[in-house]
Amino acid sequence: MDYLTILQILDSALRLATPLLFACLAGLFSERAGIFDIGLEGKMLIAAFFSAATAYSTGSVWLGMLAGVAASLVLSGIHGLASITFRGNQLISGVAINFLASGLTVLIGLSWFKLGGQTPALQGDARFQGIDLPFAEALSGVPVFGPLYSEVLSGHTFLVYIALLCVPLTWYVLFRTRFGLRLRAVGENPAAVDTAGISVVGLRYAAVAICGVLCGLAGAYLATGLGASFVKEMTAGRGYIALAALIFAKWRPWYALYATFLFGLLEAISNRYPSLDLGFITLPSQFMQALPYILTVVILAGFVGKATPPRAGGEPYVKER
Amino acid sequence: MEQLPKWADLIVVPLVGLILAFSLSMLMVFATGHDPMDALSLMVKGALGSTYGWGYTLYYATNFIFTGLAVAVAFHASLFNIGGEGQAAIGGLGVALVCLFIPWPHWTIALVAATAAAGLFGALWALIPAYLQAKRGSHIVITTIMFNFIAASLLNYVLVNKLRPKGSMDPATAKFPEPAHLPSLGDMLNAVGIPFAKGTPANVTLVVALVACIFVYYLIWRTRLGYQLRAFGKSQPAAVYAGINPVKITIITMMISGALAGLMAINNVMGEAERLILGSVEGAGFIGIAVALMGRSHPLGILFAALLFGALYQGGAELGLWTSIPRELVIVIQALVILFTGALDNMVRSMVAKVLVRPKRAEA
Amino acid sequence: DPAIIFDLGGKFDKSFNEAAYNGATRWAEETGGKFAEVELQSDAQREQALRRFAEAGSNPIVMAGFAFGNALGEVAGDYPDTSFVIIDMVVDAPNVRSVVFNEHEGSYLVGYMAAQTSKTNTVGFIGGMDIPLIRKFACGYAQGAKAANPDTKVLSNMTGTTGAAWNDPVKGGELTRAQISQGADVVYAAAGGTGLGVLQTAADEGILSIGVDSNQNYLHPGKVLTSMLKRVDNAVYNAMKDGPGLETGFNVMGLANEGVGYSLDENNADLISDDLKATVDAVAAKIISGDITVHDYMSDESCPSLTF
Amino acid sequence: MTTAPAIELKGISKAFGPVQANKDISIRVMPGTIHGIIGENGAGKSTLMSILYGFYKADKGEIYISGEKVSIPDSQAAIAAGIGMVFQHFKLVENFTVLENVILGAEDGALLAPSLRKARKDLAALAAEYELNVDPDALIQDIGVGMQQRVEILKALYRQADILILDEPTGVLTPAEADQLFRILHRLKDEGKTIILITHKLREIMEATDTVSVMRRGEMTATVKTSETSPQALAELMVGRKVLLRVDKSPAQPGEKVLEVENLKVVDSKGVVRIKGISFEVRAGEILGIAGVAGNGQSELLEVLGGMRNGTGTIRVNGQDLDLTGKFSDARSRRKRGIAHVPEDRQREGLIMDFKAWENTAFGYDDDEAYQTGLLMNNAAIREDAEGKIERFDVRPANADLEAKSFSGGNQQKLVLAREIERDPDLLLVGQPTRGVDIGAIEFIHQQIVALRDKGKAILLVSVELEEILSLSDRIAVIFDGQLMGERLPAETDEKELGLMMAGMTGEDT
Ligand SMILES: Nc1ncnc2c1ncn2[C@@H]1O[C@H](COP(=O)(O)OP(=O)(O)OP(=O)(O)O)[C@@H](O)[C@H]1O
Ligand SMILES: Nc1ncnc2c1ncn2[C@@H]1O[C@H](COP(=O)(O)OP(=O)(O)OP(=O)(O)O)[C@@H](O)[C@H]1O
Ligand SMILES: [Mg+2]
Ligand SMILES: [Mg+2]
Repeated sequence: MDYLTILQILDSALRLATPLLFACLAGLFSERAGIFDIGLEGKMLIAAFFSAATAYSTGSVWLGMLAGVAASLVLSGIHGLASITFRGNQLISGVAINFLASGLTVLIGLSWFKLGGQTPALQGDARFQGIDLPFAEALSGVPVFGPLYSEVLSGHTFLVYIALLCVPLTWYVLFRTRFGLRLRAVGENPAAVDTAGISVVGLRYAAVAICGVLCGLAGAYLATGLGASFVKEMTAGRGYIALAALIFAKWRPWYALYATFLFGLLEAISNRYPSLDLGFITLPSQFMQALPYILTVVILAGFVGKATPPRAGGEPYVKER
Repeated sequence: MEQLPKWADLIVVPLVGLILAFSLSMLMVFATGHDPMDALSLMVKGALGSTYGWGYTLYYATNFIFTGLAVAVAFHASLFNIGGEGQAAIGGLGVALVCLFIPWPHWTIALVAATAAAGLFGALWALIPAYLQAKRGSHIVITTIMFNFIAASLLNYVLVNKLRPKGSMDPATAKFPEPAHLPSLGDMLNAVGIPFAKGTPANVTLVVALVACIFVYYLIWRTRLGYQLRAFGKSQPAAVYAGINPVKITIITMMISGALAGLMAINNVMGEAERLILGSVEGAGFIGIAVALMGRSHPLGILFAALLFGALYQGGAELGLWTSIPRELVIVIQALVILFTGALDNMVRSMVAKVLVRPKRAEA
Repeated sequence: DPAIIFDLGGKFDKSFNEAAYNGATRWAEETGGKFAEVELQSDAQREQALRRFAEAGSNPIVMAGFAFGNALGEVAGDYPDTSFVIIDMVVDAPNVRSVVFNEHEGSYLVGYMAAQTSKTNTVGFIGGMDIPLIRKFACGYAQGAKAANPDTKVLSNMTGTTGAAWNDPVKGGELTRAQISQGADVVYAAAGGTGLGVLQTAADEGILSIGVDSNQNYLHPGKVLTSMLKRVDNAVYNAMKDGPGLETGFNVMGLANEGVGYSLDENNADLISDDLKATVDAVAAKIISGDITVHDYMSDESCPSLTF
Repeated sequence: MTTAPAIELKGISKAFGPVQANKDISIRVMPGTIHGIIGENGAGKSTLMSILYGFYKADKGEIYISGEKVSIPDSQAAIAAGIGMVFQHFKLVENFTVLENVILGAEDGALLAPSLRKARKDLAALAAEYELNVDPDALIQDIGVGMQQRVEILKALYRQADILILDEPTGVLTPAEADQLFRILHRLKDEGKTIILITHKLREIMEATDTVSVMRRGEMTATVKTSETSPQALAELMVGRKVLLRVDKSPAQPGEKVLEVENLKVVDSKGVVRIKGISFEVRAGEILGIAGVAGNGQSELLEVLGGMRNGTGTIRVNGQDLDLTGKFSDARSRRKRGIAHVPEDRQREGLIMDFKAWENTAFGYDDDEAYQTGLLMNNAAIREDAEGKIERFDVRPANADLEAKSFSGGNQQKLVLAREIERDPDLLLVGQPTRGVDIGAIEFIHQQIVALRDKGKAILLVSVELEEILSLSDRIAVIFDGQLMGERLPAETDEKELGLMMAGMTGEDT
């Protein structure tokens, strides 16, 4: 494997990791506040649809992105209503949201575009274009680092950089601001927050809303950044992988980056080597397809210790019965 | 929260939830330019209006009972088994191997063997995640998700490269030999003089599913193992205090859970398709989560929830056959049913309470 | 009235099922007739749909997909007065017409074109779910490419092992990039909705792509080299036109009877030189005449030019 | 009267569903005083205070602060009105630092850094002023309960509370810690702050308060000046009958050695040595009390003996070695060897809070022959057994179908005790048997333990309550830092000496 191949794989890994990273950070905000969310998948999906649909109709990818975020926020609202206001089961609510998104996107898509639930292909300003980072061209000659910069880091769409920026931002918000302190507290011990005179409900809604925004960006990236249209079920289980990455990352922002990048990397590698001839044995393609998942299990078993979720996670806050 | 009489909690609240879900869905039907009443009656009649409809409803319900029970058993021990999809798929592999390579004299014996194989394969597929959770603390949610993907790849390999009859396009095994075919519910009921539509996929596995419900009920509430796993699920420190081995209980619980998911394969693989096809689980593992949650992890609740989802599937199929309403509408209905009867049940409850409790107070 | 049953992928899968749907609508538009249709959600519904349509008097009943083979085998005998048409599978019954396509021949042609067009001597194939049918496409394609230029490197990827592999344009795009980074400058997608991502990425990255089943040239004019046509639409159209009591038996749709082929229209006219067209047509003629035999992956489940 | 009361509650009522927790309660607390509230478990004390703090909303009634009517819909309003509360179950975020817990909800500005800086300074000042030293950067989960309580008090002071409510503050404190708490409270009082103190301990009421109110079954039955009443009188007001304030027991008659511990060492999962080679024995018919400040190894000792944790060394029961590391080093095997265990934390370990009372009576003994019918458990037998236990141990309410969590702490403890004592074990391990339990229940629990001793059983008692150790034990050993500091006979020692030993001074030093 030469250097260029490695760079290409890293490049691909970064692209593949981006939607996972958005979703993972989304889940991080929600779960840090004590609201479990297995509805990441659904929120990404509906955002993908509305961003593509709006971008197509208006010709503006920015409006598309906003629409995607808004749609995802609506589902977040439902999740909040069910799990915060009405203290319902958060897992059930998440499952319902996944089904809802999966059905609604196609249903609405069919009646709007008559294309079998797909949106028409996006062109020009209706999709995100790659951004060349400054000096990418100039630096590409520099040994080792140059290609790394110009091949791997440069040339991605706007949202990739936003996702990367979200990592330090999330870290900062969570650990360096008042809001973050309260958010983490409400996921650990809502009674402490309540008796400190802060609204548990308000905080949790805020967290769920942030989760909605980030899922919205994840969906928008899938449909208008990586792809150029909505295709039904196009999230293809990425919400679940993001959830796995979140646990993997032990609910921490930087670890979330590493975990999602690892998933992206493993997928990129298995894309690159559809079947692997080891000389004495040829690993079949199905094995290579499963490799990212197998490696995840191996890493999890071998190197990652017990992950303790936020203590109040999954439980509605009930003070009087 | 308002106190409701038990009957209202058990019957009125879910019913109102269902009505809400269907009202919203029908609004959507109307919005897409179809007649909601037609659609509704088509669904209900299609699913429950004839023995033919029941034959399909019960078939789907059988699948969901197994996966629902699987999720529920793990839930009682505080383990979230999202791996039903993979366990059921691997259970199918067990059924296929047993049915294809061993000549059975009679379906009854084949059924017993297939049940054992399906359970064993499902249990083994749950074993590794269980072991990793118990010994290494690897989160069971991640590992079971991963094992779903791995199962899909394994099955793909087996069906595309190994078990597929030469020259067949279909990534599927050959048809099982005749003695390994299970009698359908129609055959069985007709034999005892009860008229029931033939040619529907519901089969003798339904009986196995009902037995599984009873088994799980006894397991959870009447056996020592059940006692221990519930105690473990409620409080791990307390379990240690009582001398319950966390590793052992995690592994046993997950294997039972996996076995139940695996048993689904006797219904869809042996009972219906009579061969193993790729992707035969068709999401039933995930529906099982909803079924278990809605059924409050109780076998009786699971039975009803599974019937509800089975009816939705069959009603949706009828809708697809006779109208141009897109099949995705059924998914939306499912979502709304889960939402209103499962997640927003407290909202429905307080609505019901407003109607039921207020007037009584006024009287008092 | 006739009826048509679509496979689990749904009638708008942008390739196979959609081609069938197009054939049916063309018939409906031309004749003003009506047809019943259903998209399946579950394997158990195959037999159900067949029986329900048969009982409701639909005739003929067309089904798109090899997966119907078993169900039809069970059902056909029970409705001797109904004609059935199954595509991509052979079912031996007096009232069944089985239509199969020589996808390997069509794929051979586009593979040949790909290799002729490639400047890097590297061409790619991206399949959807890893099933034998898709390997058949890949195998024909690789043979064509090697025939055009024995030095051609053929890259091949399958998207996945579950049904999600048909609907993952993002992964399709990423696979395309992976192939591009290995030098591919023409990629052939046989992957349903995933293929849209392949074609899109190819267009974005400035290489050529090849569509499948329907004519997909219009999706990215000037950037899709051609499409491997599999005239499922014609098969459906003909079946509906022939109506009840249609001629049953075994229909092979190959190059000879224009069941498969490649597309040439205003969108790709500039990409295909007269030379290339002449060469390819000559190859086609040789296949038809039997001078060239294209190995069918299904015949012995192996491929001389590609390993899976 | 010249000054307005700091707090005046008028006609407060509160119901939780069918339970009337507070019935038409009125109370006045004058500024600059310490006002005690006592009452049996479930009398409604915590509820009343939670209403004052805005945690619960009253169904009826009015609240006046310094003579002005206020409405307290939430804790924010209570804090604004100058009220601070230290809850019975602390409201701290376990994996936050002390500093973070203190500023939570009282931050200055959107960024944390300035708030933390200011709080660090203020905390240092408060610490100096009130002897409230805590490490501001320690995680709550790493510090003892005494420290955690200081954090709760600091939280209130940091918010400049004038009125401080403490709900059972000494339940988990050592005598020294409790003494210090009262010194602080007095200092706060001297500064003019008003303090409401809820406790089950009459001694504390007598020593610390100016006035005292008694609650019973949701009602306020009396409010008196402390100087004008006596412990006996208060106890009677509370329970509604005469109670015995001392344990009534005859001298021990020690028999054979039942438990022998030799050179026991315990290392925890983090590699910290918790028990550093201790040896002792307990004979039949005697109670050995282990005194010590929480966290000095007594929990680990009980856990090793109870089979919940591995150790090294030798432990013999009735002359036979126990397996300390291998296959039989688990709680079930211990029970088979005649060891019963009343754990320190009844809610976390001793009971499954979501199980019904009757299910809990089989907890740990679910393999008992009497509880089986073939493959199944004989639920009818377990229930019958449970009903008997509930009756004999006077668990209230006497309803075996209630979940454990719906019993008060005292009654939960009776459930555990009934289960373990009625097994007729050779050796009973008891940890903190009366933590947070009211006077009536304490009396009963002590009687049961003594009765078991009188049947000739060996009892190992671990408690942080010196009073309890002194009145219940036949011999007392003091544990400090994983080592035994020496043994005393109760008649020949006192709280002062034991207190010194608990702080690490050996018998010789004193
Ligand atoms: N959150 C709650 N929900 C329902 N009922 C409650 C709640 N809190 C208290 N109760 C009920 O109110 C009554 C009074 O409880 P409270 O906690 O005020 O008693 P207490 O006097 O503080 O008892 P203790 O001495 O045990 O602390 C209890 O009997 C209980 O039934
Ligand atoms: N959230 C709640 N829901 C229902 N009942 C409650 C709740 N919290 C407390 N109670 C009830 O309040 C009563 C006393 O509650 P509290 O928590 O003060 O008891 P406790 O401190 O454990 O008792 P003790 O003083 O005996 O240790 C109990 O009967 C308990 O069941
Ligand atoms: Mg209390
Ligand atoms: Mg209490």
